[in-house]
Amino acid sequence: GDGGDPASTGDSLNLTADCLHYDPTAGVTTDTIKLGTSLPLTGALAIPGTFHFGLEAYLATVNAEGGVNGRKIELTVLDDGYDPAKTATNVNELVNRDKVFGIVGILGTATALAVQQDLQDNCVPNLFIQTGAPVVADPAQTWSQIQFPTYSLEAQALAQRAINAGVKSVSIISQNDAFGKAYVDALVSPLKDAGVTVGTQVTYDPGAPSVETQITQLAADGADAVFIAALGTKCPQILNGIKSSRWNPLLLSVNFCTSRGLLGLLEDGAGDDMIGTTWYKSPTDPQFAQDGALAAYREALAKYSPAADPDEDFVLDGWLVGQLLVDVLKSAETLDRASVMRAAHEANLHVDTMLDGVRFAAAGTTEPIGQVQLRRYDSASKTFLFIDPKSGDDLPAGKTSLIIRGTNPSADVREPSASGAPRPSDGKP
Amino acid sequence: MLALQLLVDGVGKGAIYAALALAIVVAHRSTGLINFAQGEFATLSAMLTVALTGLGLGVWPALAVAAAASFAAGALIQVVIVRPAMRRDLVPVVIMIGLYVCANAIGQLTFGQNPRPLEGLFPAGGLVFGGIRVQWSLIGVILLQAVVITALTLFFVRTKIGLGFRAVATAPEASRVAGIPVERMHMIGWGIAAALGAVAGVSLTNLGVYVESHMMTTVLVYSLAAVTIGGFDSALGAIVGGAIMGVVESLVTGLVPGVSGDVGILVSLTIIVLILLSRPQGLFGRERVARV
Amino acid sequence: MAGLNLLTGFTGQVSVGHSAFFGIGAYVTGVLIVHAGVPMTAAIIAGTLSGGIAGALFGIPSLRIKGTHLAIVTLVLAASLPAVLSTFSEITGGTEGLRVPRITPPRGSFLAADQTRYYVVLGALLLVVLGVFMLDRSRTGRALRALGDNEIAAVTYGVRPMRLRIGVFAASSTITALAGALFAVTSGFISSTTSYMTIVGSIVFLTALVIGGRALLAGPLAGAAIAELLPAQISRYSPEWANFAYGAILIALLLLAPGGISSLRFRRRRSHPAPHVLPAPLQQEETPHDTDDTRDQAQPTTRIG
Amino acid sequence: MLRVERLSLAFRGVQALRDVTFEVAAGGVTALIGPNGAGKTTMFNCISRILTPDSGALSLDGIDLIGVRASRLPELGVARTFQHAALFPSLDVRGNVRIGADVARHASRPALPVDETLELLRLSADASRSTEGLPLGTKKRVELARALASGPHLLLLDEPAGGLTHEEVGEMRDTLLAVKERLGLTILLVEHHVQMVMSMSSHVVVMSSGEVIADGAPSDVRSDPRVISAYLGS
Amino acid sequence: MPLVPLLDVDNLHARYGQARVLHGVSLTVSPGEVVVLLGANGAGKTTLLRAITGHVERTGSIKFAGTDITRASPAAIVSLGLVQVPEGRGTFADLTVQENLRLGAYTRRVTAAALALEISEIVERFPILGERAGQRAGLLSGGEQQMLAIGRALLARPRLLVLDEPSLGLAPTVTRAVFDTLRELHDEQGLSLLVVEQNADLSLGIADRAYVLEAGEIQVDGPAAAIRDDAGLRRAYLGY
Ligand SMILES: Nc1ncnc2c1ncn2[C@@H]1O[C@H](COP(=O)(O)OP(=O)(O)OP(=O)(O)O)[C@@H](O)[C@H]1O
Ligand SMILES: Nc1ncnc2c1ncn2[C@@H]1O[C@H](COP(=O)(O)OP(=O)(O)OP(=O)(O)O)[C@@H](O)[C@H]1O
Ligand SMILES: CC(C)C[C@H](N)C(=O)O
Ligand SMILES: [Mg+2]
Ligand SMILES: [Mg+2]
Repeated sequence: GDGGDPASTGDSLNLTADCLHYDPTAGVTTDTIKLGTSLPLTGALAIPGTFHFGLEAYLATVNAEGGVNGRKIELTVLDDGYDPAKTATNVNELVNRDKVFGIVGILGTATALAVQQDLQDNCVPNLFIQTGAPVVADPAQTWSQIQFPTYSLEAQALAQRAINAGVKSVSIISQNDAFGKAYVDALVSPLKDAGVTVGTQVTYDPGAPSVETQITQLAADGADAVFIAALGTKCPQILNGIKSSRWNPLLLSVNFCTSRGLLGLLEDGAGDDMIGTTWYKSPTDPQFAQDGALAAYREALAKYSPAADPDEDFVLDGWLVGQLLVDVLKSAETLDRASVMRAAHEANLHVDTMLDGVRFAAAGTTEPIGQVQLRRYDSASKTFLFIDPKSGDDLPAGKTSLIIRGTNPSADVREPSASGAPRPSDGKP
Repeated sequence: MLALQLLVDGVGKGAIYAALALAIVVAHRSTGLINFAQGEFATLSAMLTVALTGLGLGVWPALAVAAAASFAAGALIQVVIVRPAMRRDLVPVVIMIGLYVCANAIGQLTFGQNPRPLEGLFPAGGLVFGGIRVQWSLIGVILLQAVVITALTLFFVRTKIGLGFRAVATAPEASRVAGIPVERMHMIGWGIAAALGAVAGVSLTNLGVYVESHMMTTVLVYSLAAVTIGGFDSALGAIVGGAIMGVVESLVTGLVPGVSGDVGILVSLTIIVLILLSRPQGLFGRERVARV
Repeated sequence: MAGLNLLTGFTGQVSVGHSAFFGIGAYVTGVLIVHAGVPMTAAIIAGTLSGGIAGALFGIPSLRIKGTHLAIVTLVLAASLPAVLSTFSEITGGTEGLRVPRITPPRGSFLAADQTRYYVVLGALLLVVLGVFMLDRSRTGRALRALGDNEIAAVTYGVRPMRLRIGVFAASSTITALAGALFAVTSGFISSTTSYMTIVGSIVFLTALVIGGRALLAGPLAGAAIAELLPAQISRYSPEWANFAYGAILIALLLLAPGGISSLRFRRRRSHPAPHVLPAPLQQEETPHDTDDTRDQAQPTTRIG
Repeated sequence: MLRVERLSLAFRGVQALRDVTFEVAAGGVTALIGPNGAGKTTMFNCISRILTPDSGALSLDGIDLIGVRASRLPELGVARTFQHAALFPSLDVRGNVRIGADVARHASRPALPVDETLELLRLSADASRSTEGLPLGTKKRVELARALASGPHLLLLDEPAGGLTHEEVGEMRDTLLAVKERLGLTILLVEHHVQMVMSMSSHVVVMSSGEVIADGAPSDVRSDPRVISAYLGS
Repeated sequence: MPLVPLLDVDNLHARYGQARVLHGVSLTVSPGEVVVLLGANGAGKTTLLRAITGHVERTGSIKFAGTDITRASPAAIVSLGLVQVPEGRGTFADLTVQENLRLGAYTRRVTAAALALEISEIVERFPILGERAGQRAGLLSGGEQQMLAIGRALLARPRLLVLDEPSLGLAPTVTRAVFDTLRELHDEQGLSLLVVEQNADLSLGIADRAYVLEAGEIQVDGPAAAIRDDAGLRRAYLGY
């Protein structure tokens, strides 16, 4: 069949105009909606890949309660081992063989890029891509949508913290790929604008066994702060290395370094006071120990994905994506691809696993989540404490102080409207 | 000063490459095969060591037990899987790729995805002289490797069985004629290599690497390169090859402006091509005999 | 589709680095189209040729470095490609990758886009297979095998190792680069993390070659199909076990049919133990990839009587 | 036809050739004999340019061979066999012989057609067999066939009769002599089968420890006391 | 002929994959006996020796010194004292001459000193091996390698030595020396021999008995002297 979508109703967005092929209701039957995803279940990025456990658990919960408008959601999960060619094969199979309605939660930048255009051409929804790389958030790609706050936002938030802390120089260690580069690009100019020297910049190969040479180079420079854009065990290696080099910079790290599993690998005292960001309720954060949303999450996970580690941030993220997805599907006018995609573009959602004040607000932007919270790692208690972006002081438990995209970050810090009293997560603003 | 510290870092890197390289050399010396799965075997051994320390064993005894278990597993795999495939040239290579994939999968299945640290074999901390830091663990690992090479060299060069291993690796047919039990030697050779893999895996954890299923993926490539530089049959060559790569890589990436750490592999490629062009058999390797 | 391998069989030397040439073919093609606006056909040709030239250049050290040593050098070469790509990420896109326009059907064609791609790739494959097949039966093919068996004796019978080695390296990398170029314009996206550009790619190529059995044309194709499709199928049902099963099946296949799949059907006299063509993963509708190859002399891993 | 002048070659510690001088006359059979390790095979390796002598001169029909690459020798009409049959196991028997024929075609010299060569050496039945696992005697014949198929002027034979029975030795000798006539060959023969040497060669050069110790007609050489003590025994 | 043979081969079949080469060969070697095996090119002589020493797929029965070795591994067979000198160069090309010789005694327990003494005895017989002691075996001349192979086999202290074309590549003087050595060992130490040798005059000269193999089957079996002296047999099977 070919494009026979009812022209978009008064919306500026004409989704189906350029479809090479448009099958509006593929994968939808009277009682099911088929969705698919491709992510690394094996290989070096298998931990982020555990994302799917949370997603599956949420969908199972919803299905048990009757599904979305009476339809159960079936999710097919394929392993791509973070190989873009494999992602392409998987997605091709999902769309052409399994006839899924849409793709949800492709994980990673290169993997997403490998399938983005194809899904665009065939007008298949490509929702909640698990990346924050600005390059994926391309306005021309109307059939896809990223989910993470962009890496630039995260980098700018950390840059802001460095500036507010009064550092004179910042060194950078980053992974030698798009992921690392996205952060570095976003970091450098705000720092320079604020008169902070950007010192030694080093990169490492994710496969290399050690990063000692890089640490030695950074330590020789001895900057006041260091920005760490790393993944996996490179994070503790870097932090341990910095500690034993007897250099004592302000540590600024990307969100991916701050999972509890990785921090558990640190040597005593390493990583102390490291600043990171977050935007959802980390399952290991003691201030959310009694949180109702997390309790529901843990309960469902134990029931539907017992193999998963409930303390893993990526698993919670999967759950969170499940919440967003169901909301989007429910808010779609009809269950056809264009309507769902349109609903995703119009979404303005807050779900209970997000921090207060964080919203998935897609209207008019390709970067739906625009808020992050800074936090500090306390190595003695092995926990994170939310901090005030300006002063760097710890915030009282339950309180957030978000950094919001789009405005000069140094000025634009606002107290969230509510704390402790989550707003209902509804589909319409 | 910076250069000296980078040198020490390079030696550390080299020790990582050398650890696995030693196991590769032993397997080659006794069976004539390059075992592509050696790295994954070492990973499994390291995982086993972690599991054993989890049971309350000290790290040294755990290593000893893991090495013994690895010996048995290596020998068993040789008998059951590798031996039947030895006859045709490329088949063993792919068999070993199969082993690689399986071993990696077993690691993921049994150990899970979460990296884990292993308690050090050597005291924490290190020496500082003139501002240069040297970790005790690096010194310890290098001493451990020195012991291993000495033992291996004595074994291969001085003992009758060692001579038998060399014979079997280079000329299995002639070995049979001379009454050397070729199959058993291959089996033992793989066992020893696997046991050394356990030592390699645990050495790595002492050099800052965490135990996880892909800990050896890249190390294997570097170790193979180290073995190539040193010569496939020389334990000393493995160490020297590893050290050359580690040190040159560290100095080049640390001191040459514009060359950053992520292109270490290119530096290694250049080194090995240059070395092999002048000595095609590797620094400590012997050329194969060919005459008509 | 498939790429091909000349060398393994002919000259017996294993190159585990052909993903590098695959990558060169793919990137030269992709970069020319994207950044220089070169027409697709010209870009494919340029990509293919540059792979060949790179192969020839790399063939020069191979004159001196042989056997397992060369195999490992090619392995390290393969491992270096991603680093090179990310070093020049301005034009290559690095891990972010490069989106390449894909082959589209000519105006008025009755074929759908993916069918067009499929037939283009299939056509190229057939040409290459034919070429390799003819080479194998030619004087050059004989010379290559002789060189692989016994260099000294071959030289005595007029075989010129230098020319042949470089030539064969160039030819095999040209074919591999062609596969890369076609991959770029059929898959539409290339990135330094794409497995065919990494060592994994080299391994897949080699595996396809061996499981298929080198001796027969059909073998490598079947091998490619199995190496590629089997894991995908298992992965669907049990992703965690897929890799294990893949490795185990690989081992089992080789133990049961050491001559490759093709040997299960045909019992060939041992007169042609060596081979040639090589395969590549056969993937879903369109995509091509691959190849590998190898060559040269004597026991790649050693063994001398 | 072939002149060897004061050729010397030392390997580490072993003087394999020392001032070796002799000539091979066109159209004849010259035998090169001597004790084990005398340097006969080494001499062959120098002529076929696998080895380069340390000093001395080598010329073929006036062409200086020292400057010629090994792979060009077949074009000049030099073919050889190897003491330990050096066949190509990845080719069948016919393929091995065709390698020789490829050279002949290239040099556009008259040569025996492949099939005829196979026939002549009783290899037709084994033509499509792998050379691996051939009996020793058969390997020797394949070696010879490969060399003959290349249409040589000068044929260097390194122990062609090794491992053959009496009958087979005689047969090989007859074959060689017949082909020699037909193609106008010159033969340089290394062989320990004294009977074969004496019965087919026109000229014998005897080497020992890298040096020529006798050079002359078979009957003279045979009775030379130095040859008897170094090689033939009583 | 004593009642209990040292080697007793009965109805032996051997094949390489699909190719059957031996079709029910029976043969014996008594203690202290020298037996020669003759036959044309391709008759299966090498195959027979390799089958006896465990290097080829085989069925039937092979007993050595009372032990059934039909299924024994080559290594086990060597340690029983049944040692082979293979056809062609069976040396360890990459190891030195000295190491090759040491490997000859691999299956025996001897002290280093005793082994050194034995090696020096071998070197006395083949002085060139002494001169080339440190050279790698693959670089030796053809004849030198053959001497090395024989020397190495002797160091295994065999009870039955099986030789496949021992004179291959040897100069006439050396061939004679080898046969003299064999006879000497036979006479002094009661070494038994099973020899495949194309030089029929020479081999029949030292042999007690001979077998003629043709197309994988034994055609003639008898005292060596009888075969040598029977012109008809000679012409039919030996070609002269
Ligand atoms: N590449 C080499 N390195 C060292 N020594 C060598 C080499 N090649 C030959 N030799 C030595 O040179 C001498 C001559 O060897 P060559 O093979 O020419 O002898 P030959 O006359 O052919 O003997 P045979 O009749 O036994 O074949 C031998 O002593 C041998 O050990
Ligand atoms: N490895 C092998 N594979 C296949 N066939 C083989 C193999 N070895 C020997 N044969 C075959 O077995 C038969 C007997 O060969 P064998 O080598 O035993 O003969 P032989 O009597 O020793 O001959 P020669 O005197 O020439 O050495 C021959 O037809 C040969 O082709
Ligand atoms: C950890 C992953 C979710 C990030 C990924 N490497 C990316 O490219 O965005
Ligand atoms: Mg010789
Ligand atoms: Mg024989």
